[in-house]
Amino acid sequence: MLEKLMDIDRRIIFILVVLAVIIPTLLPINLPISVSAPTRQLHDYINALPAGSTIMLAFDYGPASLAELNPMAKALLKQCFDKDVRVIGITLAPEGTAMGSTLIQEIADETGAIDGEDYVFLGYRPGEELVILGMGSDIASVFETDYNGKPLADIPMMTNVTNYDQISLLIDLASGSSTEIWITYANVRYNLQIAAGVTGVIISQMYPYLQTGQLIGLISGIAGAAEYETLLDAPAKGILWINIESFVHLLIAGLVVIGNIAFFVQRRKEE
Amino acid sequence: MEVFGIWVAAFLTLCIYSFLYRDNPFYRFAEYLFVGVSVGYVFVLTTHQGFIPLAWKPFWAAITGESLIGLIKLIPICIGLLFFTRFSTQHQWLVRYPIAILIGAGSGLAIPNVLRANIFEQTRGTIEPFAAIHAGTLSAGEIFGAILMVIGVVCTLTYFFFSIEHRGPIKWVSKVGIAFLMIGFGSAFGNTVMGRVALLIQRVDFLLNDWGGTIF
Amino acid sequence: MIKITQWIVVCLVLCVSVGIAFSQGLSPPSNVTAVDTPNDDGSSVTIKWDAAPEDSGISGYQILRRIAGGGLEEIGEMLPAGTTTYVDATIEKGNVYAYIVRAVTETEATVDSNETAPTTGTDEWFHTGRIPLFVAMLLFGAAIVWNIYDARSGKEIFVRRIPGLEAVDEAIGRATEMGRSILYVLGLGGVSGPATIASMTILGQVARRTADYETPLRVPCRDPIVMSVVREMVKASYLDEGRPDAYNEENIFYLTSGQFAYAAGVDGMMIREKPAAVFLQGTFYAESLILAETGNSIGAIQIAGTDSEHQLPFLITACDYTLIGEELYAASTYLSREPMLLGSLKGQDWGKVLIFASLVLGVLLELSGVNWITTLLQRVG
Amino acid sequence: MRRQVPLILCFVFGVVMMLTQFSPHSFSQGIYEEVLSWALIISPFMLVLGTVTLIQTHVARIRRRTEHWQYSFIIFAGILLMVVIGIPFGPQHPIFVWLFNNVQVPMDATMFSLLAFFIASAAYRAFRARTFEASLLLVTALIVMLGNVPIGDLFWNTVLSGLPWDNGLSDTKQWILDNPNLSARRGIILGVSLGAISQSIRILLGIERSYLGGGD
Repeated sequence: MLEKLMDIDRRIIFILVVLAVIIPTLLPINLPISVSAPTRQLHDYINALPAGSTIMLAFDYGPASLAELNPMAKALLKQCFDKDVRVIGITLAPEGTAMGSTLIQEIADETGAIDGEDYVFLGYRPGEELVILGMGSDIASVFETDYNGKPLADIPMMTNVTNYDQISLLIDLASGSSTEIWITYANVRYNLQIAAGVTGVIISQMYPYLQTGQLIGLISGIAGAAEYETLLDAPAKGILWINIESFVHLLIAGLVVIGNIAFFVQRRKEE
Repeated sequence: MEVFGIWVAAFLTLCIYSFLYRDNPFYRFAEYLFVGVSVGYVFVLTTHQGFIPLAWKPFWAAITGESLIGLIKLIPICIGLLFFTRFSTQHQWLVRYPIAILIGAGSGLAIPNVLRANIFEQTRGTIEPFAAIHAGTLSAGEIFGAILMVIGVVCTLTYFFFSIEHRGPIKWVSKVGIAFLMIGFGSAFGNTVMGRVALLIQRVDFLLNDWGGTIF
Repeated sequence: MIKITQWIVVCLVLCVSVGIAFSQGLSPPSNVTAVDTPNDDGSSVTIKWDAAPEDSGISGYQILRRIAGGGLEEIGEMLPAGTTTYVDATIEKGNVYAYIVRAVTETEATVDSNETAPTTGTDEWFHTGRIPLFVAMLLFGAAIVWNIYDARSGKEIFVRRIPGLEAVDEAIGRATEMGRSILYVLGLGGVSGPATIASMTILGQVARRTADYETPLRVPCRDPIVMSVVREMVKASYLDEGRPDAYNEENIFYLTSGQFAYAAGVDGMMIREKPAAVFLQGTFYAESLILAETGNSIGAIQIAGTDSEHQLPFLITACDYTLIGEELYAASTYLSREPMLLGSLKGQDWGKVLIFASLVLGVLLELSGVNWITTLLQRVG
Repeated sequence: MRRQVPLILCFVFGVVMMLTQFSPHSFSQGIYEEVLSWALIISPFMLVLGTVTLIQTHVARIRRRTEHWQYSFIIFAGILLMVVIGIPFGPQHPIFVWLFNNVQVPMDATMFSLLAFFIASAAYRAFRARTFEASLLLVTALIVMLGNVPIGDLFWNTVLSGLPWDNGLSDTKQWILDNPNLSARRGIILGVSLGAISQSIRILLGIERSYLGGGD
């Protein structure tokens, strides 16, 4: 009986997963969300920036991570544009170019932010740490023009920005090792303040940097995006999806427990 | 065009999900198309956002004499061109020159910066709470955390100590280290599950709302 | 009469105190110095002065600068009261500058300090704040090089027991007993990846044992170059054991390059051939858990090893033994006895000892209120 | 020429870049910035090479008729599709953006969402608490998983409503991440950084030469 239960076709489990996603998608619910400290730190830091400051937002991810990082990117952009904080968008990943430019454009249209005054998207340059170090001496030495080919000298918000000294914060939206590269080459060397928004896979490894202050805040995956939307009181996909996520986590936790009960029963029998 | 795009996207999404039943030509079609399209995309981006602004423009400026300072940029451009000797069997050893420069400069930059950002900062971060303990500004819970942190770091690092046998007290220290590692990996496990499930939810959202929206 | 006297006293006290306050406000900023900013490229001068008392009525400071022989000019914005330093980063090298700090009161009255001695910006060749970093770098570099030469000179270097490696014999023995094959998966990495290289070293060792027992060793590859290298290696192992006859080239083959298609292909092999032992060694991505799950379901002994940190949690829970990160390199170093790797392994251990020492010492010193270690490790801009 | 010169180049560029990190002098900073800009110019050449190498691999596959060789044509089609539009018109061209959004994005996003299914199935059939270490890992994973979603705290606050402690699951999750997880990760960072620095030192000094490839 037990062996049969353990031997069921995995496709049956696949169907259970699909159901755990589809049913709450069709019948949305709204559970209370508690906000974690690292998310709040970043939110408060941006809130405390004086109007007219400039931050940098690095879209260091590809489409494979858009589900986790787009919601937080949108929330961050909204907060900045509402607070009159200027945003320089860049990316160290080629796939981030199309994603970043579309996303900034979308939120700018919603909030009425103006290209060149409230935000600029610089695009992509290959070389990772070389790009980071290069911008530390002079942003224009790496990005002569913005993504649309407009020289930086002709962009109003860039007239007073030459390097990291004029950037109040860098937020790295990351799905890989880019946050570590930013920390290694920009934080200690140029004293650039860094925060990160990351995918689930790399959340855990960010914590040592939070404790030392090498990261001043952290948004953790879709849960972090939901927390950020809660802080801004602007519910969007993050809150919607974390509620659906609840049911899938319950299912997977249940499967782990059942599987292990069966494992122990079986082992006892063998003994 | 927009509706057509959604249908193309939905078709490709379903092609990939067909793998859940089993490996099949639809899945393979999508997988290979994906590789091709992403390579093409990266090629276009590195050409337009890397090659042209970083190499071609200074080269052109140097050739046309627009800026004489650009002439010095001819050196790295020539070195970069050596990458293409890869396609000649006779001269392909020349490809080592640009690689050696990139790897050399990268390693030289890495040594002090990694040492500072990862070893100095992380060691300092482990010690610093004890200054606060001395000053008496930490709560009981925070003091416990600070002590736990030192124990955890020392034990974990001991586990990765390879040139002595793990016997006697060292065996126990490294056992504690592995326990810390397991808790660390467990948290990564839980967070990874959250990440993967989010991707699925986004795709179902797309199929039900965006694609479904064009049907109903 | 008494009332009038009272009034006079009050007025006098008021006058005197206002007078004192005013005269304090008018006292110029004292001890003003201007020196070249240390550890920079000579592009700035640092000006320092003593803070005025809190109740002095000063609302801010304005810095004035004179280029040798020229007139005074205001530089920068007005600085808030309480400021005691200013870095003038707008100087030009070669010029000589003198500074005046002007205190400004709430009533817009101003008073100037004495002019500082003339100063100029100079380049520094060495950043004195980074001496600890430089020393640490030299020490660690020396430890690595020393140990590599030590290992090259033939000195025996000890590598600790690695449990996952000891299970290799158990796994091969079981496969032989059951008359089943062994499946060795090298992961998705290319031929130059460190994890793939380590994995190939371990495979070479596994091949020696299987040659002795005549257990079939199946190796599906994802990369054609890896495949050709592995064929040579395994062949050499069989030759070394004197069993070239037992070597079958077709057991090492190219499967496919697609990530999940490769996983599906290996899955199919596992289900059809039911190997008694499965090795998952090398670089793995998201497909790791598909492989480990199937290996688990056919009841094989699974020995995993990877430096792909994100896949470790899944491999640890689904496999019998897992080499964690650096352990994989240590295992291959242990097997290959390559002096360069042995020496670095030992040198890195010396580095760890150094970290232990600074941790323990640092904690003890901090607890007694001495912050030498944290000062040494401090962040210097 | 073939081995010595690259080794010397690697050493010179590496040591110079390393020393510039310690010298604030305008001369050394000038060198640092110039070499940095050289490296930036050289690196896009390497990426162009990667694409050509991939094409070569697949041409070889088609010639040798290895299994599923027909799919290599799909890779070429994908590359061609992106390059034909992207190279002459640039990555901002609407058709290029359309292809990215409706072909590449859905496939990339879907590919890794497959993992949600495989994790669920492995959770049932393979993730076993067979040792003390694995048990610790799994228990942590369950706490983090449930602490990450709002239903975990809802459950805690309703079932254990008698307790004075609200949101216990997300608090515990946060404590695990902040304490034992942090120590384990810090141990790993310290170990891995020592390894990375030691490798860079070996490369600079020419002890490690694997990047030169085979041959002489």
